[in-house]
Amino acid sequence: MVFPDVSLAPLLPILITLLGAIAATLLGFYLPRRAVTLVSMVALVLSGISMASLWNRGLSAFSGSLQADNVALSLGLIILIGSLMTLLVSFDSAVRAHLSFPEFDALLLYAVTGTLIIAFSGDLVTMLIGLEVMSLSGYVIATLQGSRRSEEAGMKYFLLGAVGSAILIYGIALVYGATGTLSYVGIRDATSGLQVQNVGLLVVGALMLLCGFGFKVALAPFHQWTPDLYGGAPTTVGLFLSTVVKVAAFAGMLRVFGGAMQNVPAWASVLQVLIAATLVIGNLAALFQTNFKRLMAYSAVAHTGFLALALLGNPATGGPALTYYLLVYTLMTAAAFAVLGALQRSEEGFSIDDMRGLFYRHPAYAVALAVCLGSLAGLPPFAGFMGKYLAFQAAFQAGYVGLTVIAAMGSVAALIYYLRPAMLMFMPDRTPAREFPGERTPTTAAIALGVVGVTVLGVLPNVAYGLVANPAIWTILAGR
Amino acid sequence: MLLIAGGIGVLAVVVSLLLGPKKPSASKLMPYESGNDPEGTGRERFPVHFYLVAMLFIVFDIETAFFYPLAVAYQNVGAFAFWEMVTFVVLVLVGYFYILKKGVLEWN
Amino acid sequence: MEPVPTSYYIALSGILFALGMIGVLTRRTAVLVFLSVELMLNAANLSLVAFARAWGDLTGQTAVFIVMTLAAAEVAIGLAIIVAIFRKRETTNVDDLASLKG
Amino acid sequence: MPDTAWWLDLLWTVVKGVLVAFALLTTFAYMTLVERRLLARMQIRWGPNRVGPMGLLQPLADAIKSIFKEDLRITKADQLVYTLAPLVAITCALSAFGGIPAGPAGSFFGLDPWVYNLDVGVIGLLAITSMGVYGIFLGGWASGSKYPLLGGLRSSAQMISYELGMGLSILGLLMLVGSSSFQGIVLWQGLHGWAILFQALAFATFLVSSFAEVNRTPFDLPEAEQELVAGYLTEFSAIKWALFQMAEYVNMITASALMSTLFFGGYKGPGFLDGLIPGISDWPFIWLILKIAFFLFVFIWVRATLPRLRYDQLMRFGWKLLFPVALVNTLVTGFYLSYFRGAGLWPLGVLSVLGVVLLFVLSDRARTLWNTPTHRPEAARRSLGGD
Amino acid sequence: MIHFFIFLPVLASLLIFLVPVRWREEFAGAAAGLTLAGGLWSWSVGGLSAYRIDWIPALGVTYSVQMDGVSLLLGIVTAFMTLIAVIYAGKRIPNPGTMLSLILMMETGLLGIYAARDLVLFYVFFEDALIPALLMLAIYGKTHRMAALIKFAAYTLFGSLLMLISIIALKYYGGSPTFALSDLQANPVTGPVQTWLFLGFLAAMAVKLPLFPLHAWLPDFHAQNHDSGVADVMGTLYKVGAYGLFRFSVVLFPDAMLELRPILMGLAAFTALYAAWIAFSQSDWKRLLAYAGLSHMGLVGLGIFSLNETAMIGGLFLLAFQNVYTGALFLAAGMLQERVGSLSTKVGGVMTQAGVLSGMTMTLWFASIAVPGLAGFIGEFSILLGAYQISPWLAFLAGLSTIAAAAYALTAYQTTYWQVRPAGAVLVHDLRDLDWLILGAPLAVAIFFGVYSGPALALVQPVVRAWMSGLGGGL
Repeated sequence: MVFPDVSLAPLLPILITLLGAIAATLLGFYLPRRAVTLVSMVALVLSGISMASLWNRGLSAFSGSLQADNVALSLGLIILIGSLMTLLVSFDSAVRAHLSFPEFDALLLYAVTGTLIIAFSGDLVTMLIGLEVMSLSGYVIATLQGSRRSEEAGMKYFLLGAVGSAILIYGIALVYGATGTLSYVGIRDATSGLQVQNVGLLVVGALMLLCGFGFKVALAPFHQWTPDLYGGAPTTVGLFLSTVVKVAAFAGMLRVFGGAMQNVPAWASVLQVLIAATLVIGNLAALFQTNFKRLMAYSAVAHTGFLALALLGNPATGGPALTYYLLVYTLMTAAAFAVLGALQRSEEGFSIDDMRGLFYRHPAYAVALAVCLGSLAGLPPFAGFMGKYLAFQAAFQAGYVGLTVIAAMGSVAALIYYLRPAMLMFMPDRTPAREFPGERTPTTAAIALGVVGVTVLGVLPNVAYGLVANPAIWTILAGR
Repeated sequence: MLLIAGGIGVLAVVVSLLLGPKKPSASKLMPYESGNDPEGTGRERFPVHFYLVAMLFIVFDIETAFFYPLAVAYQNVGAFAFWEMVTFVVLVLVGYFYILKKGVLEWN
Repeated sequence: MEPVPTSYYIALSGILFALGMIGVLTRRTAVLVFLSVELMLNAANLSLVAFARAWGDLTGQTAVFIVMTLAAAEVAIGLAIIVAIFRKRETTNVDDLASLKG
Repeated sequence: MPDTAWWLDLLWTVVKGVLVAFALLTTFAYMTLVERRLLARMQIRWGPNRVGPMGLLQPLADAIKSIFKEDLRITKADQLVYTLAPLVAITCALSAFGGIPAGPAGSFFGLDPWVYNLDVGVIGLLAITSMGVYGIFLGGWASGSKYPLLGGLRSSAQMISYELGMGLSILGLLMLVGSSSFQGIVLWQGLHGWAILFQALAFATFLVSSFAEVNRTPFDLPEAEQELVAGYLTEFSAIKWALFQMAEYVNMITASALMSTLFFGGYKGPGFLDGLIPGISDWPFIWLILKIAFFLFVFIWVRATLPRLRYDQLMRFGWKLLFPVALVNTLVTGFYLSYFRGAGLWPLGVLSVLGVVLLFVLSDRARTLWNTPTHRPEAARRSLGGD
Repeated sequence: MIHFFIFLPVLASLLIFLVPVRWREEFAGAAAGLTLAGGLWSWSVGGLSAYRIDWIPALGVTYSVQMDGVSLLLGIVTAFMTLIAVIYAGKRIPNPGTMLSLILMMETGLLGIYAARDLVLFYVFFEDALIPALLMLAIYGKTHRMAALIKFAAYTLFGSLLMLISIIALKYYGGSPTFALSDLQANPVTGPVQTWLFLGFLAAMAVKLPLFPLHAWLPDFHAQNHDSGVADVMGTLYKVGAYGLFRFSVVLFPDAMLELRPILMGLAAFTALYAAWIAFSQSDWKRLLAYAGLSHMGLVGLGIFSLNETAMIGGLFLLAFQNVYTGALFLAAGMLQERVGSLSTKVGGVMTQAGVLSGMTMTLWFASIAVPGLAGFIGEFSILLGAYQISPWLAFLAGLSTIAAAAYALTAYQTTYWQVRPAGAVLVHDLRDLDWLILGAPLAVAIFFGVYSGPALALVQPVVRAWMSGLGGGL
């Protein structure tokens, strides 16, 4: 009579979202779609509450394969915020975007479940399950609209995503071969001081994992699908994929590389190169975009570089930096996409020139967007600055000076391409409005959430940073 | 065994190739369409329904595959196994119910 | 009969994986790319099982189960997407999906 | 196994393989004859009785004919696959059988009466048989003609659909036995009695699905002449056609063997006979062959009795009745085993028999499941995504 | 009180949108005046002492501010010029709500820069001031503003991000617990590392000084801004490079500054001369003023870099008061444009119709070209005096720039105000009600401190002395 260690408490956030997803799946046949969306939101909120209740208790289930430590919880909360904003936006834009199926919410929640599993994961297989649940739902969400553009986007996403997963899985296999275990703790202990008999296997495995994650978070040179996806998929979907999914992928990287692999050689230096490439490519490519949506897509790529900087730092400084930056990134990107979704006439988004004089047509939206762009560009007092600052600091203290300088130069370029639309909005212009007219209260709510969050976090970073700053929770990243 | 079985099949084909008469003619080699001349390609798209069935099969077959180890080890695990199974089946049934309502199992 | 050493399995899986990789890089039809991916997955499975035997614990084999499931799910969704696209335009050639460039 | 004799094992394995193969083929040959005669009898007419006494040489004639006939290669066919398909079919069919034990270990002149023995015998066998689908589908596709394509599609869809029912329905059995090797299963039945006693419901589902698996009436839609000529067989002639036929019949034999092994005690005879002749129940081959023969008879019998289902009915039947019933059976067995294991096994048997009875009682209700299609409201909604 | 002094403007800049349109000018004016009053009051009480609390404890970022000495002087000047700008903006720009709000926002940024005693805080204010400046340009700028704007922002951020990195490095290598200036002073970084960090810091400051190779944004910025010199006033105030160097570099990177002194002084002197030379060939008042300001800043830089007490005092003094008269001159240019309709330096004979305007402008120019008895003189003279002790040649070079200044200023002035008014030109009206105040007040300040510079020097000298002693006598 063997009884595995099953304790439901740490599972609660995941279970709630999963139940929400199931409910959305089934209720879709009986309720109108908006009602389903409401149900999903409730599920998300409940899950958030349950997370808050788990704070600082450091529970774990399935003998450590699933751990609800503060890291998981903080990342999970970020994910929930992103998803909530997505749902709010979809409230308005779904019908316009021909996305108004109950399946949309259901799949979204399944994806969220997957992301949460990643954040909570305590061993490679759990992480893998989460990753795949997320990706698979993601593929469908991206394709759901059924338009030519979104189908192409989904196709690209799917093919490259599948390749990424395959590489990732092979990496897992190799790491397992090298260490004989799949749990983070086991790997960490097995690799501490490199008592492994076959380091080569381990290193190759680690690099393959890096490669696979590179696909998921869109590090150059594995980023080709990103702009097409974020630009081609409906804006709501782009919002979701570029925030929540990315957060989750980074959560996985944090767990795997910050926790399990922290004393495995060689991956850090490779990651360094990848980051440099990402910064250069992402920022330069973004400079030449004429469509705001694609601009955002490339900015997402560029930001991957900035975010990954924090990964290079040792967990005690990099972890909190990454978490804070991810939160900020989610807020500002989601808000920017939300504004886009609120104002765009078609799913192609609008060209940057169309934004001229937006301030005089929709002052509130324009200011909000300006705040988001300023934050994305890393201008104080908005939180984006603090995030960049933390990432730089983490990377710098880990000794990557050159990379930090590259990043700084990159953000100069970033400032330029964020500034153009931001300033164009304020340039007086007599041409008639090109935006979608109409009532969009929920979207506005989402935007407000994002903008307020960005501002408050910028002026008082401690509100969020203080929660995660405690280095103790980052030393046990792999688990006890 | 596979080899043997395969061998027998090949043998049969080869033998008949050697012994069988060869009198091909256009009309003899023409695909059969109730006597009419065949129209278009023989491999036109087939109803998407078959794709659906195939995918459903994959999914549910994997689900069955999950059952086997559980089944074999069932009596060693005890009551826990049962609840595990119930959870699993419930999840499967959700999907089943979904496709049922979607009318995938309908053939008109 | 003496058991086959693990390294053989790993070599084989490595070869399979390489083949899959090559397929991904060279093939242009979505379906073929996808098949190559499946090949890679199976390579991973093979090495997982081999390692599991080498280490003599079952984690690897459970992992294989998971991976199989993932593969199946990917097949289901992937084929769905591919079919959807194929029905709209007569090609699944990846290079033809260019209307997003720019 | 001592290392020295590995080549010997190999040799014996080969020999046994060949034996089994030829046994199967012969059985197939005479199966056709028997079937035709029996059907004829049931339909009050003489079957083939010209060639040889009671037409005993008929199969031989058929074989010779099919070998000497011209082997057509259809113009639009994909030649390679076109040739490969029947081979695949027959290969899977033949090799599947080898896993089934015909007697206790070492009872065959000191050899094991089976060709290969896997711990996961059942699963392995299911795997191999289900590979037969490839043969059929490829055959249909490669012909490059419409009827075969549709026929192939239909039969493959049908086979995979019923594969589920098949797979699920033996789960209860596996739970009972706790082993998936035929040896284990047979031995267990030797101890506790035939599994049919406890798994009547499962057997019912299994029987039905195996009928569908081997494309026999009432599920022989692939060869539904009225609708699509001869299904995937349309474009095949001569030996290839023969090979397909072979595959079908061999599968039938295998299915019978499977049923008898899983549910009817396999190669073990009824224990009470040991009273008369000690150890008779352990004699190899006989019992298994008898049981197989019985089931083959059932196959023919059913063919003579039941009408053919419509295709949509077939699919609905598989998905809406077989699948859930098998699932329920699994759950019930599981529940029983985890909570009332102490109470012996017979209540389980009663339960499952009750299940069967229930099915029959409710058959009128149940029939609506697959006869009347349920309407699908989403059809309109999905096309334009607005609520 | 100090927080009130710093954050009152930004508060006002947000509240102003709640005020009915009719009262916005008055509201903004009141806010600016209140701020100035606060500044003067804190002068009367001898500066506001340091205040410090943790901002982000986990990172050792503190919120520590102080308003005394140099900071106070610059702060008061800023507040004063802001008040002037606000008044003029309210009078000149149609529907000025946004502009006023931006001005006030920027004022907070500037005051913060002067008050900050924590490097990260300093950085934050430094960037904050950028945003309203950009918005002014974007909303009220001229046709080619986008290019100017991008240039401006790119230069600024290029520098400031390098500065940010060296700020991070400073704490990291020095091992200081916080970013507060005092702590960083306590755990200094030495050796070649210091030089590198200083270069990073210098990048930002050189852009904002601005120093020769990094000055390209300045002329476009001024040329593209709104005709009324309001935005330019704020832009002039935003040239905080010299202050940053004085406040942070001198104490944090003394060795590096000594090491690089010759190069830096050379650059500064060259900037002064070069700018003056370019200014000579300008035909647009704003560009001319831009280069004039640049030339002044070169002198200021010379003063700071020479690390000599006299020169440094002079530099800071000049920094403070060139804000006054250069700003005023921008406004004067704005008035000229308002009356004549162009900023060209070739419209003749304004003097004949608008005597007072011309007179005041001329006096301001005298201040700008350092005519004794006006505020400019004291600064430039002591700079040259101090610099001479360090390197006579550079001092001489820079000295030439003052002569050049006289040349370009007087030429341009002559072709604009003297000579005859071309026939058929619009009739130029003279100063009106508020214009008196707008030009008069700065002029008064310039004259007052030119004659009696004691109070201002009293603010500057002690700090500089302290720094210098901390530097070990400088040389």
